[in-house]
Amino acid sequence: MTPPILEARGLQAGYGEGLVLRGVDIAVRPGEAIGLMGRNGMGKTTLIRTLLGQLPARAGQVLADGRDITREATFRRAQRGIAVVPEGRGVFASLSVMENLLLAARPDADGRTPWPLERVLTTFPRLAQRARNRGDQLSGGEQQMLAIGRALMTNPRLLILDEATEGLAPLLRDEIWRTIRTIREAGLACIVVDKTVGAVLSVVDRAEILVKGSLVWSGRPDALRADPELMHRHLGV
Amino acid sequence: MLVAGRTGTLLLLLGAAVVASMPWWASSYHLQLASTALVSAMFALSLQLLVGGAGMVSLGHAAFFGVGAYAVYLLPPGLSIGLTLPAAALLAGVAALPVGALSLRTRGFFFLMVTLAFGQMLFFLFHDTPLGGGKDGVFVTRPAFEIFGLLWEVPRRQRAQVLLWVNLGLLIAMYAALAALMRTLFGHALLGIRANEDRMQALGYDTRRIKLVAFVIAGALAGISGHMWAMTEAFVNPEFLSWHRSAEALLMVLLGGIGALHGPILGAFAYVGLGEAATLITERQRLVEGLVFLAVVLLLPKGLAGLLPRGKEGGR
Amino acid sequence: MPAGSMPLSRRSFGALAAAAAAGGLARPAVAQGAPLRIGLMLPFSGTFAALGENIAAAVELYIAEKGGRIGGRTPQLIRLDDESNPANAVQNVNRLVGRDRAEVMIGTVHSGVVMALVQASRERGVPLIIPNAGNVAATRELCSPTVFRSSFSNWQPAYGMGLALAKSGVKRACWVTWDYAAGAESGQGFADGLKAGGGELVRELKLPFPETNFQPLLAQIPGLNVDAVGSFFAGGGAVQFVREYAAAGLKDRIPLTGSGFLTEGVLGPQGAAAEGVRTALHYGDGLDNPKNTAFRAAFKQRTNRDADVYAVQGYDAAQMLAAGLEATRGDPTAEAAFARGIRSARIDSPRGAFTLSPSHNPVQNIYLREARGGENRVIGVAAEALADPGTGCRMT
Amino acid sequence: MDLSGLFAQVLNGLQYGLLLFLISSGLTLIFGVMGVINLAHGSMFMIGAYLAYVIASLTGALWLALPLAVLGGLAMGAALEAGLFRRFYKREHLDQVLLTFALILLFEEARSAMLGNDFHAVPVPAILDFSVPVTAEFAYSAYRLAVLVVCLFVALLMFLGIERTRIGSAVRAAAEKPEMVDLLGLDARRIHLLVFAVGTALAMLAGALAAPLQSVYPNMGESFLIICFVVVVVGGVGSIAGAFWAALLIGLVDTLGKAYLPEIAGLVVYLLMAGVLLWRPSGLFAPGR
Repeated sequence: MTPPILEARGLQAGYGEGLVLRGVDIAVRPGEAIGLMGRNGMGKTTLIRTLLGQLPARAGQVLADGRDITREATFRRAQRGIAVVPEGRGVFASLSVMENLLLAARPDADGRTPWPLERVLTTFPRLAQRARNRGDQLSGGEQQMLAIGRALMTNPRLLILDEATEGLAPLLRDEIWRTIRTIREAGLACIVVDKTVGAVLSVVDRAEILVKGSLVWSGRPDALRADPELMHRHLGV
Repeated sequence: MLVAGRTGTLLLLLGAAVVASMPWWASSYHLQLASTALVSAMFALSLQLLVGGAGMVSLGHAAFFGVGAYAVYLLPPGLSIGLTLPAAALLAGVAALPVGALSLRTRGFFFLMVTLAFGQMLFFLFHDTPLGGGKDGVFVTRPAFEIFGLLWEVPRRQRAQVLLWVNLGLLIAMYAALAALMRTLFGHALLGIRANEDRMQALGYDTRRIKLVAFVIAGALAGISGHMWAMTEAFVNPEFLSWHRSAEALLMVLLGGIGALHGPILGAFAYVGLGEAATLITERQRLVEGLVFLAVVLLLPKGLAGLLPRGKEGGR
Repeated sequence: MPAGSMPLSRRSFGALAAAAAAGGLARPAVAQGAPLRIGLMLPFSGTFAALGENIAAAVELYIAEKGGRIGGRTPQLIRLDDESNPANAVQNVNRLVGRDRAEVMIGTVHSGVVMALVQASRERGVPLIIPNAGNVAATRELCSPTVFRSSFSNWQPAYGMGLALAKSGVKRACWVTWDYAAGAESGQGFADGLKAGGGELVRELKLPFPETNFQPLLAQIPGLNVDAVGSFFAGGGAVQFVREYAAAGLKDRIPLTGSGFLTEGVLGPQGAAAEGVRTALHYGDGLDNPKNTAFRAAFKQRTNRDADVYAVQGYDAAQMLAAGLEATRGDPTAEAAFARGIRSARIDSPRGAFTLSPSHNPVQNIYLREARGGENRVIGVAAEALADPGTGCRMT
Repeated sequence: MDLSGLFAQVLNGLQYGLLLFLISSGLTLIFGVMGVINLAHGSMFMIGAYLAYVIASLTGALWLALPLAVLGGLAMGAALEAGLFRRFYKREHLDQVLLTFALILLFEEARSAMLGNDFHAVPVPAILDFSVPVTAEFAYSAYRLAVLVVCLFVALLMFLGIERTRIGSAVRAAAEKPEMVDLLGLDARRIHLLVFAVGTALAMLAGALAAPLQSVYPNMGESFLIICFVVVVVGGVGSIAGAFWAALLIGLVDTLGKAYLPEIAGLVVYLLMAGVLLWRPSGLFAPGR
């Protein structure tokens, strides 16, 4: 069996003197989609930041394709095919849509480009229309599409989506979820963090629930759906 | 910010006693040098309230030092120090109020640039207008001491030692006052702002106002040190307000250590001593200073205070 | 300066001086033939380093000419580099008088730094001879029995220039300078000189010291409708100003003139732009008198440099010191006699002999010079035996 | 006020402003991208000017100084970034201030040891040593006009490089959201090296260009440094366009202030800055904020 694209073993991390992650084990295999669930402040974003190397690990390991990358710089991890749509989208306001996309363009580790510009623009026709507009001239939904499209331009193997639908109108949310499904069908591995539990469960293969910095539950989406008490206790649904 | 622990306080007191005893064993030149260091220490200490207290790095602090010094020139001569010293503090504080109110609209890098620019503006005010007697500087009459209603002009031969003791007393008073201030709610709030301003705002603190109060207090204290400098040297000039002097004070603060209230005192003595030593060794004083500062920034991020026995955090 | 800001009351100064004379200060061991400690506080680094070196060299030259003894004592020169930095001036003077125990002081070039020397001289009664700095205050409201000047007051050369211009028929002139005391004091001299000759100063154009962005000032000159431009700049600022004045096409239409420092020591870099520029100063090239010829030869031989006005001022400072010491048989603390000695002396200067005015500033000829082929040739006398008015000087 | 005089003053203001732009653009990018305060940026200007002085007095060919200033600036900037500044990006502003203040002292001392402390005039190249009449009564030195043209050309190059190339968009992106640039897999260290090297080269080029206009003298970098900080604050940190327009604005305001409000000339620029801060605390062109 091929090793996971990204894996954490006994990962601990935090800010200042406080510890937020208290030993997390998680693994994403090629083509697999994981929903990272949990209430606010349970450590979802901290876990993502630590996996990406933006926050140093206090203990434990991060591995990519079986190699220890715990101390590797963020940009090198990204070059391994891990892309992220961060919370708040991270669109460059002073760059045009096209510049945002082209800045990220890079073939994958094998030199292939499954996501050339044309494909991204077909996936998000809205972006083609607004190609010359600056990032700060886009609506929230357009920015979100740009952030996802930009992540795809790096031809990743794993896409991490942190709160991809936050603050969007219901119609736009649906559109984002449709796109995520398209991306899933293309065979990309994903980690999805979102507050709309139902939608997350509809696109992922597996759900992981994070409580106070530890994973307390892991399983298939339908198993979670079947346990309202669990959903209520940990997700407030 | 650390306030020196018991051992540290004892060491500081010992140092004060050594300085106080200087008139019995040191030359008048060295008394003057010690006075210079004491006044520099006061100035650096006032800056520490901003830098170590609330994390505000100002490059315009010398402006208030200068205003305090020029207060001696602007006030009628022959007054008692009991009048001129508070007046200098008041004038410097009044100058700090609008500068602080405007500068504190910004943070970080901007704050630094803006304080620098306002400092230069005040510098030009004294440098280019007749207000301060011109760019060459002017002599001032030293304020007199008043004892039971009698003005006492210190005879020339005792002046160096009297000024040394006055400066030492003021430095100790300033240190004690700041140490007490850092233990109040206000001090805790300042340290909270230094740690995380947004959190303090979320907790309902009016952080800009707290910082403004600190800015004005620091300005007034800088004014006191400027007054004492003018009184020690009987000469004021616009260079007192220049940003080089602000940078020097920052160097003293960093040299001593931003984490400790007593840091600037150590830093000021080290700085003055270093300058004196450099003049004895080489003509290239700036070379020595530059290298020492480079070394401090690279190798001694906690400053000299990091070498003293640790005390407890004043803020917790 | 407000009257209330006078540094010391006359009375307390008098008391101090009396105390000093009575032996309150560490008195030099005159009788034992101990060396005379002369503090030379001059810029040996920084913009004015070359000036400081020439002054010091000329002082040494004079001492050497006297066989290494003046006033019956062997001088020991204590050099202290003031870097022309006013911020450190008081501390530097403390070093010189406090640590190194200088008995007399010669210094300095920078007019901000000299204030600290004047103050120390007034407070401690240590005699001071100023070999360059021309701020008028030192021999006006801050004059003192212990402070002497071997150079000039800023007012003097510019007065000469203004007078010479007015006499040559100039009715309207403007003044361009840095916005600082020396510029303003010279400007006053220029205005007074013009007025004395029947002319008028119509405008002062100033820019902050030491900026060299002259264009905004130059562009205003054509609109002023003046017959001549007077200016005070020194060093690199003077180089830049003279060249830009020519480059702006003004030189051929409106003659550029100035206080002598405009072209002093900087004719090389000014090049053709300075050709024909007239200035006034108490010294110049081609000044034909035996003393000057001898002095220039001796200075050249000793230092391998050409003497300049700064060397002359340093040399005369040493002459004045000798005059004072001779009158007191080598005791600079005998204040009244020391001052009387200098005041009554006729200083045999390379610039032409001079005496001191009651406020201790030279009463001297101001020469009119014209820049020709890299020299400031003397072409006449702009003002004869000119004394600084010494306004506000009251010696006790 | 006569119109031809005003025209000459505006020309002066533009020329001064463009020179300020060359220095400020590096300063604003270095802070915008790396978050580091570089007080020693003025020393780079000073070094460029002294380089021009040395080249001109050794070879008599001032133009040689321009490519040398650019190459030397690139090398110097890269060496400083890789050897020193890289360690200070995450340090406190105070440490950065003191590091770069120490560098000012060292650069000035090195200059003093190697070249002395004299004021030196740098001759204008013979081919440009003539004047062009711009108004009936006022002529403008050809060299000054040439500097104006060169600065405009460099500004245009900067604009094209920053606005029209992928590297340029990476720099703008890094100035705006450095962590996002990292997340896209771009090596920020290379961007930092590039920005620092180019910024330093521009400051040295400005120094070399300005040498015949300003003369060379000790501490000459400092007055430019402070006025350039004002430019950066007014323009908005990290914005090349902001630096450009603010530099022109400051150049004009300073020049016209000196010409028409001489009493408060030293203060005008600072008053302008205070006004901008009241109106827009993060500058006129703050990118993406």
